[in-house]
Amino acid sequence: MTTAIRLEDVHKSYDHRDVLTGVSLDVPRGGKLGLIGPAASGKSVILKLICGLEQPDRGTIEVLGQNIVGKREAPLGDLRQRIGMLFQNYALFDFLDVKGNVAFPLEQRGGMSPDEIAKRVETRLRAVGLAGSEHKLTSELSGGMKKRVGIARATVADAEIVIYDEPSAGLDPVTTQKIYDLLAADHARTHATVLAVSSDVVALAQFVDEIAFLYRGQIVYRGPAATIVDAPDPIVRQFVRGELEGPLAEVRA
Amino acid sequence: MTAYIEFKNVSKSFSGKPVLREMNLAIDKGEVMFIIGTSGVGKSVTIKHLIGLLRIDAGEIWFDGERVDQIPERNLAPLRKRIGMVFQSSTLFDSMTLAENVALPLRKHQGMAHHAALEEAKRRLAQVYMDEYADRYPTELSDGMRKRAAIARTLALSPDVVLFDEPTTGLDPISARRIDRLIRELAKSLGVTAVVVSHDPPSIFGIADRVAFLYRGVVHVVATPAELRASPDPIVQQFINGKSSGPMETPGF
Amino acid sequence: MIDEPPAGSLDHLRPQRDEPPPPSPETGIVSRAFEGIGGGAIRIAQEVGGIVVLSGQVLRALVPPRIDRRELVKNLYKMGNRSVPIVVLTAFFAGGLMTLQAGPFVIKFGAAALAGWAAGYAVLREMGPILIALMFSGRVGANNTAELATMTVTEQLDGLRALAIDPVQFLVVPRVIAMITMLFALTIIGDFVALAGAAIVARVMLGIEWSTMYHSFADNLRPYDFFHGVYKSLAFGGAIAMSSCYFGITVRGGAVGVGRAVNAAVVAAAVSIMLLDFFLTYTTG
Amino acid sequence: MSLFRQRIERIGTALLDAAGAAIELWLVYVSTIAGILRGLSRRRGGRGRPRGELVRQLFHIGNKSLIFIIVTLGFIGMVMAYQACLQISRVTGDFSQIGPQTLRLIVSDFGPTITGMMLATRVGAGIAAEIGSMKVTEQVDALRMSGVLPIDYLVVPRFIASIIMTLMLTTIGSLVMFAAGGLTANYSWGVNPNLFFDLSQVRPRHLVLFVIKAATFGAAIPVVAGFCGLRARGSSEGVGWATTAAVIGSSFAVIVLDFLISAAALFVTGGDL
Repeated sequence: MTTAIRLEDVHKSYDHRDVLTGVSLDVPRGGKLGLIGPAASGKSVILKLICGLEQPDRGTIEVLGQNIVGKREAPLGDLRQRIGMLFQNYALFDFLDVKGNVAFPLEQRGGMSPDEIAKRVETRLRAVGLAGSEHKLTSELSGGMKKRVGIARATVADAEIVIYDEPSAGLDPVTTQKIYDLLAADHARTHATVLAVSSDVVALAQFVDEIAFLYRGQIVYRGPAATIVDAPDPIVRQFVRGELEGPLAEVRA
Repeated sequence: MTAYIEFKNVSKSFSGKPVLREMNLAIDKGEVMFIIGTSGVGKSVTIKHLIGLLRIDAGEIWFDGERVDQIPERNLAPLRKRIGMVFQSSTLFDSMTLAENVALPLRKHQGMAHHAALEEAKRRLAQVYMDEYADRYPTELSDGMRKRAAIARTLALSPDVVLFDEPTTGLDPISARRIDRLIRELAKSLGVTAVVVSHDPPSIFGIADRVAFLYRGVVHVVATPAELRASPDPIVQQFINGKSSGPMETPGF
Repeated sequence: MIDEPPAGSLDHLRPQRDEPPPPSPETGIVSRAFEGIGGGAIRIAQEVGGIVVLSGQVLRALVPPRIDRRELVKNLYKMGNRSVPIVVLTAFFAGGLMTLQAGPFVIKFGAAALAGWAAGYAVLREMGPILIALMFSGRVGANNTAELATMTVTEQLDGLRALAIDPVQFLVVPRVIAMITMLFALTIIGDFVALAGAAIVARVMLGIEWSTMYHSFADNLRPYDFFHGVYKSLAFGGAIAMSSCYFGITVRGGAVGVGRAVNAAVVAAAVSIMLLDFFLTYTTG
Repeated sequence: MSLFRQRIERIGTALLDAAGAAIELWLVYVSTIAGILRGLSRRRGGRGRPRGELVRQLFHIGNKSLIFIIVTLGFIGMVMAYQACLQISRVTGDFSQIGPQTLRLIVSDFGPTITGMMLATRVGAGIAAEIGSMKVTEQVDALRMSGVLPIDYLVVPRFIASIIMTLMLTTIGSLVMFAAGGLTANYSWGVNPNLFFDLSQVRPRHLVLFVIKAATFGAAIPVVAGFCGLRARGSSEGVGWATTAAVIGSSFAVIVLDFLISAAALFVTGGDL
């Protein structure tokens, strides 16, 4: 099974506003795909559909060989344990400390003794440079630290798919690069399939192999990340270079 | 003789953590001054002191030859009419249309009748190319468009200085460059002094006259963008090129 | 970004609301309990102090009445329109409940004339105003707190101050006036609906004729019973408005803070309604 | 489209939404019960259920509401007794029946209802605020990503804790209400305490009503509040909506349930309450 994620003609609308109008996309196993596009074009919606957190109006979605459309919450839950997700605004549990947050996926998956879990959590926290702050509450952390706890939690259970929703949103260039270094180190270790959404195209392009461009509810371009700046498609070029004049219409939420 | 806006030995700390350590900064009339630095270094904190949203612990702040950091809250109205501020979250009222939002300061300060204020508001929105959305509500628009409307509202009182708190953060490349061009245009055509807090390199090197680099609580260096790019200082170079490795401390990481 | 606390004119309103440091482990259970109660008492005193200060600011803004007419009208409409259905339903059930309670009396002693008195009296003086105030506090008070808290958390209040507009005068004063006026009007409407509810339930559940109920109301109830309840609703309106606005504009922390602010506002409103009710009943019974 | 049709349509959609919400609310209740059974049946090594959460909720719902209940019910007890004495003095002047009748009323209705209304405000708003903010900050989605069912993890512990705590708080509240009433009657109207504190009128059926009402309110509040919390959308304004809806929803549930139970009891006992 060479593709980890496959979407086929997926449609999704919210209060009669069509967000996705026929998205087809596949991510090869072990590959790293970036997803970019104008604001409110439905990037985060695709991520939620892949995790089965929401159901599409139409179309088929296959994740790790299983069709997830129409599945009930419990079987979906078991599949989700094989997917790690870094949420855009961190989604850290405010009733647990840092150690509790990172250990949570392992505790829920079961099959590991408490001290095995503790050891695994310890190594993950050291890998993201948070060795000293096990007992800190999420409210005491800076933006960058919350991001790193999110990364540790997403990768602690060695998930076969890892999804990053805007990993560098609101961070300065240096902090952004430090975050992407962590993502690259994780991928080198686990070779998990990666899907990353970002509006910071330059930083994203250095991390992923390929980039897909979502515009008006459909994937209009897909190509190697290295040459995204001079992509053949004029709309993509205008978007990536941030040029004001060009075919890309003024986008309204 | 002090400069148009001047911070003298300004110190500020939050619950014991020092953010500004006797920092000095002088800004001339009519220039576009950028304040840059990594996330969490206290850029936004600096400009909020200028209009009394925060109070400094020590030091002095001068504006147009007059000391402003000791004015009590109830007498700050005249100063706030001369120094406007555009927040990162654009702070429009969701319960009012764009025109009503922009008309609010006109109604409250220039004693305009409601209809006259609405007409003037439409003219102000035209300055930021948003007049066709005058009767729409903020929640129906994209972040970039809300930001432009917020700029129109701040300009309604024709201030001498406008403070921008990370105007392009979180916007996709196209909307970000639109905001940059707008800031540059308004500064030059209206003779407004613009103080912009940002960590977005295309903005910094796109529209800044001068740049103040905030690091470890002090202004590390003040230079034109060209001087900055050529600066031998390793910390400045690491920030500009967004390198994760290097001597730079990142409190926000 | 540093989550620095918004400060300025509202700073003195904002007590240190972060949890007091947990008592050190060595101290015994008893002293820790007292520390807990003491800590709680101090926090409550700070919040009450903050509400009193805000009330002072509202009154100062009212003396030469500089109220934004548009904001007042908008709030009057929004609060009234939104709470009429819930208040009418509550009042109807209140009336019905009072009759249900009086029911056994009536059936045991066959004294139908008592039903009107028992239900009507309890509704007009106590149950009507209190239940309507509680529902109003839940429907309008909580919503107002949530709105103000959301505006504070998204820096809209700082945006107002940056436009040299005082948030207390522009946002809080119109809402306080609107709430007091609305609760007063709704209590009057609610009282009549409650009496109707009492009569209907009496007819349907206890088989008491309409005329008996009407005479029972007319003969036993005095005009002062009606006014007693209605003027109490003015005090309730003030308490709900002040606690609702206070917890709204002194919110701290993101979405979690908004939830906690609304929770605190409804609790404070409920307690002050009960205290005011006792105090006013006792002094002006 | 004529204004009239527009209004009809608006009412129509409102009814449809209300019906949809009612069904969804019922589903939350059913899945909460299912969650309890799942939790009891196969101990998945504590998976899907938070360790120590039940105790934390018992404290959070119970202890934190204790003072609030004592204060509010104390004062309303005093006011009720004062008003009753005032009116009796106008009509017959015979205070002998005040105590027993008040106790009968408190046990069979006022105790559970008013405690329920207060808890609907305090506990309803608290649960909706907590679950609502977890929903808008995507923590609920994060739970689902670890294969946890949100209702099992969030609603079930609060459901059990609320039933237990509502029974206890209603008992305490009713005692305080009655005692405060007795003191007021004695202090301001000279009613002899032995006359007032007389349990003769309270019959076993009243106690049954007391327990049924308290338990029902204790169950309804977390289900309604959890339902509102899980439906929160948007950002901080979503939490505001959820908390407001929960306060109204659970207060209203208390009033309606009280009415239904009281009416049923009246029917079953043929009015001999």
